[in-house]
Amino acid sequence: MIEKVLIANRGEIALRVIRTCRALGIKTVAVYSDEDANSLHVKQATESYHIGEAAPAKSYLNQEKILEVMLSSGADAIHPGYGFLSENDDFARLCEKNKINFIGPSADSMNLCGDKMKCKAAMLKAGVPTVPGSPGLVKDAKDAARIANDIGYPVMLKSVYGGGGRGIRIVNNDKELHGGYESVTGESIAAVGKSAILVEKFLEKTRHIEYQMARDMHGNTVHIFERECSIQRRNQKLIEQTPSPVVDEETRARIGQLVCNAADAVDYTNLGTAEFLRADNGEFYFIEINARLQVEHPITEYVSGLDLVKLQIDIANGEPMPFRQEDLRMNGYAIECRINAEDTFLDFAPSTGPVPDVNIPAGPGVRCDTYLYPGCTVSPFYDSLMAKLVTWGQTFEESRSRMLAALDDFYIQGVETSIPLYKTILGSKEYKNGNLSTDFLKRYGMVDRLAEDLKKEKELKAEAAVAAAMAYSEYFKSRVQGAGQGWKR
Amino acid sequence: MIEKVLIANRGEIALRVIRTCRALGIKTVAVYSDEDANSLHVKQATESYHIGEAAPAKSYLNQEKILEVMLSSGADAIHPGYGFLSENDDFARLCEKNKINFIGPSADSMNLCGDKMKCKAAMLKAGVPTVPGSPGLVKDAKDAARIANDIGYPVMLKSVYGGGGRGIRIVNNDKELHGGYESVTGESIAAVGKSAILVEKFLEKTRHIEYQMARDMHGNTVHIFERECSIQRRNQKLIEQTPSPVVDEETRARIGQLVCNAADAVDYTNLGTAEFLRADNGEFYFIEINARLQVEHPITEYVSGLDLVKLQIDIANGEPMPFRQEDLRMNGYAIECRINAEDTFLDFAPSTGPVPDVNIPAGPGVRCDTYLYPGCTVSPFYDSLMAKLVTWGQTFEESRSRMLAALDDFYIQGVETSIPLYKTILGSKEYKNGNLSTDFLKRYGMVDRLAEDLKKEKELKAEAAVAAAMAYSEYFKSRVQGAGQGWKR
Amino acid sequence: MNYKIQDVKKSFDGVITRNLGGGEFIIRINDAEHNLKILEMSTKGIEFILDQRYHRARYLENSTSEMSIVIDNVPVTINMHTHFDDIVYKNSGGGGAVNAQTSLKSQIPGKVVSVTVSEGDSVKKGDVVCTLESMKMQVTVKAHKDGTATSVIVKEGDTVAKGDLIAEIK
Amino acid sequence: MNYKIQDVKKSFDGVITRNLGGGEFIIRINDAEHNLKILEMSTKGIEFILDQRYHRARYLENSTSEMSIVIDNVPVTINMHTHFDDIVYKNSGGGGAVNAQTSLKSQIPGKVVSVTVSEGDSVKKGDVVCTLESMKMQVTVKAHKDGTATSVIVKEGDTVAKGDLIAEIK
Repeated sequence: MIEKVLIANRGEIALRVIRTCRALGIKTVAVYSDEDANSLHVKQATESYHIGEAAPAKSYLNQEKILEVMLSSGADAIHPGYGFLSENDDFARLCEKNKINFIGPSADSMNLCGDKMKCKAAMLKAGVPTVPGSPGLVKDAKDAARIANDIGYPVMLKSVYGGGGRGIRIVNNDKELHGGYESVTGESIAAVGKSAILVEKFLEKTRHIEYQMARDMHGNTVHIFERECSIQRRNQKLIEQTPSPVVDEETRARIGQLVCNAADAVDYTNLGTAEFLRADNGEFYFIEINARLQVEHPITEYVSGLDLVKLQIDIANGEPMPFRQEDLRMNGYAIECRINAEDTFLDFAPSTGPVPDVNIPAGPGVRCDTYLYPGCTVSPFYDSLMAKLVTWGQTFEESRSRMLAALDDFYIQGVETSIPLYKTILGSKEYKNGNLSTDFLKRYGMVDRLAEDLKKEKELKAEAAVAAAMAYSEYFKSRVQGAGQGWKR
Repeated sequence: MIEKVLIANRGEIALRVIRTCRALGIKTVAVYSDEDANSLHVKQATESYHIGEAAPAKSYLNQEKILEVMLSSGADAIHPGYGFLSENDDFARLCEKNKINFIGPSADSMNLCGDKMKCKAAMLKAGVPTVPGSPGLVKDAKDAARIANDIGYPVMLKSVYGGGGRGIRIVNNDKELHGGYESVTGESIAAVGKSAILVEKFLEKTRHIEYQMARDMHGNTVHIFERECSIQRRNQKLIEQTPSPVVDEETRARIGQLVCNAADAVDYTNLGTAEFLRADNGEFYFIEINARLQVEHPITEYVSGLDLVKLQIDIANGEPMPFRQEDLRMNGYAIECRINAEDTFLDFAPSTGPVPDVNIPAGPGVRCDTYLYPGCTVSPFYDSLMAKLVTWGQTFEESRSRMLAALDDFYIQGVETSIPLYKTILGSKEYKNGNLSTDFLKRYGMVDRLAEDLKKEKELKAEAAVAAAMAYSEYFKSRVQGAGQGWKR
Repeated sequence: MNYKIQDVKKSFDGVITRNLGGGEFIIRINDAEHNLKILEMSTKGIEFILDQRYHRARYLENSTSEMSIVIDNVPVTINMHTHFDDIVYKNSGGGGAVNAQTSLKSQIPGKVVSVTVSEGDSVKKGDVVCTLESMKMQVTVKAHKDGTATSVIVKEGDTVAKGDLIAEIK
Repeated sequence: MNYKIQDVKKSFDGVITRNLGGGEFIIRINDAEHNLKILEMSTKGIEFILDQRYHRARYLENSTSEMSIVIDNVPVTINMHTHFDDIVYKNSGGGGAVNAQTSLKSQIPGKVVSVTVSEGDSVKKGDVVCTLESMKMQVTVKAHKDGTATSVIVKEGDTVAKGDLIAEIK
């Protein structure tokens, strides 16, 4: 039985894991870099160990150091969160060697899932349809171009080591392919020190629909419904929802069965996600398995009533699945907005720095997983996800309107955020009608529409802005004159 | 259709109402006293109006002033929250006269519910059993004593204008009765300027079980399950949960039918609560109808999936009940802890003042309705409820363990709180086993057990306390020496 | 320095043995060494990691020999003395001085709604001295010892803060 | 004083007409009087109620004639001038000066992973000058105008803050 879990992560996901462990009476061990000494996960864990400098390679990716803390803290299990070492099969193997319960799939299964080529082959064998593309790795840009011409442009270049949308380029012709090939290679080497590239047909107006899957050590497999994650920028998810507006009961069950076959095919254990592209004609193509807990798992928790971190721990303890497929019922609708520190108008460039003040939304059907607190800092060393704002409703409309209200209520001082963009998206008729696709932002000119919305906002706030400016001058005048009274209640 | 709601209240309930209105696209008008200019409800409402001095009589109870704001702001409806004017039928009548949509029952129905005597008579007529006691008001202490001797001590003295546990005394003999009679009279006059007293048999080892009821303007009545609120101090609820461990499906439906009959009997409209005492032998006795939204409504929201404020607004708009009794299903278990600013060891005396820092719990199955933010102040002018911490779980055990974890996570700097007491209660085997009664605290010596728990806590924290003391001396030494370096990262 | 915590039997000898810089120290409590890493520090409070555990403390009142703090939500009173003090303290019969306290102070803020004791009245421990109203509740202030009310400070209608003097009982 | 807000057509004349004390003022904007009630105020920001609406603003940069603020999460640039300034401004052909700006500044913080332009190179608007890495992403800094890079300030491996100078393009 797991009694003490080391969480090899930071930010909101470290807090998320701590919360479930605390409720289960399981002790937690946090690790932190120089940059994170004042972070909430350090304060809320049972114990916290410093593991190195700010740069991930010197702390959160430092396998030896983390193993050392595992052993010295007496933790009996490790939760990798997402990102960092979560899908590193070398690390999973290191844990196995040291008899540490790694909360996730076996190193072998992870390796198979992570190797897009081998995984694709396994899927084809299991009867799970995949996207047309190179049968394996391409040798070089020339080889990639040959296949691209074979299956027809546009195609996607994907690093097999990528993940979460990094290490992917869409190219439309031979010229773009050569530049793209180099970028993907560069990003992959920068991220994991190596590179290997696949080519895949790029499908237009596709939806990203994924399934939560769970498989115990006794071979019991279930899917916990789908999530639609079509609202993306740079191939990274921004907004997710469940159920998908285009998945009916029949489709849910049919694709769900394929998902269970996929999990069986790679001998998966614990929780994972099977990602699909859904073409405009309704066909589903398997893309990959994310061999970890997903950022967007809370929407599944809302509609299933399950605590997915608890389920992970139960499975890691060797317990049989506590329910059967037919016991699961979807209850209501959930949406997640990833609140990123980024400037929409600077092509989503990161925005970092101190956050002197924050107001975090709450209320019925609202959940916000975040590392923010008044006085915290958004670090440039880690990714831009500051918070996950999740709402639930009995109807889609209720979850959507609650999200809009919660976005209004969310105040983050000091950094640019994706909140204004989400207000424009959630308020659009295209989103309301469920007219989603992975190119949603471009297709419907959302960034321009945001600019329009902000212009209107400026009109509305103009008089208040003038009042603020007037108060500022007057305040200084009064300070200079040594008066200053009457300025603070 | 309601388009702009004035909220004649403050604190967490004002925020609660604002949240639903915002999600529904309804404008909100906040009112505030001198004491509350910096409160969150002022900041989050569409518009906010100052209505007077800190003392409730000069602001939140000032009917004329609130009516004036209603008219000048153009609000078309009023939400009274709980407390203050929520059960004042004179105010409801004033609204009716001015064609303002009062979100609650009619003045007549409210008057009937508020008059414990008449209400009791109506219930007896409708076949709803009530507690034995005086058939009406008692004339004086002597009259009260006569009845008390008739039905047998212990008896309760209750002011008909009381509510929420104030204006109630339990007395065991003639001598206590005389002192108690004067206290109840005094408290009632202090609160509402008048007094009228009933005598009722005091039942031992009773549970407080209440039903959420809803009735539309077309006479459709439903109950939305029970809440058990047996954990009390001074007759005020501390911890509530649903379902009750002693209410099975058959009982739920049987008493639920009585509740619907009760609502019909007083021609109730909108949401209200029918309160019962459950004797140890399983008998239910009607006590009273609370003609308003209840503090503890969130636990019902969690298990029903309904937004009760939305339902209030729908009913006030004249819409028919959007569901039938048989459409309602209970999903899971919910618990609420009322986080009060009070010192358990000073007989629950209020604790007020600035709150420099707060950490508000969040996560799966956790909801916290609160007016707290870092830098706010807990005012001595209003009641001691700072926050409502609510947790949900698929099982009772899940909701309980989540509550314990969330209580651990809740940090309120600067005032004494009821959090430590709740940790002792939630962790006790009596609570875990559902062995509840309104004298739970005394019966199981919970305050002494808290003292024991705190002693153990002190042992655990001793070394850290010493370290903090050492750091303090050293810090001053270094400041005096003008060094001070190395003290802040 | 020697530290004694109310309700805790054990006493603690504490000394800072090394300043590692950057807010980090090695301290010794009784026979064990600990790593103390200070995250935030002011006269009002401290946040720190002791060995691998995070704590936050708020400093309330303190004199050279006594300190009230709230550590991780737990209120703690710490008595501090050098070993020399220790000897003096023991020899003066210290420790049982609470009953000698004459001042009756309000433990809550509130408005005085009635005063039941007059100057010169003799009172018994537990007798009601006055009644306060706060947060819509009436709370009584009771005599903390037997004696005579040599002075009654408050009168009806007064507003008192926490810690304000109500009466002197000798 | 006259106020002009970027992207807003209307311009605003603003004057404080009365100080009511306690942080309350009567102000006139164009022809309407408003009640301004200040809740909190510092050099960094303000919280206030204008008529019956709560707002909070953060003061970012400001000079005597221009001010950047974020009001209720909406970023706004305000140009301020007395009516006398107004005349001078118009007569000097002001308003189209942006293109004269030679400094290329970084709009994000990050680490310089490559520099593609050398001193003396001629560049076209949109050409990549250097690439920054921040939050695991690579972001390019592009020339804001056609011209010659008269100086390139950053080199590979440098860390730049938001607003730091990258190059001068003339």
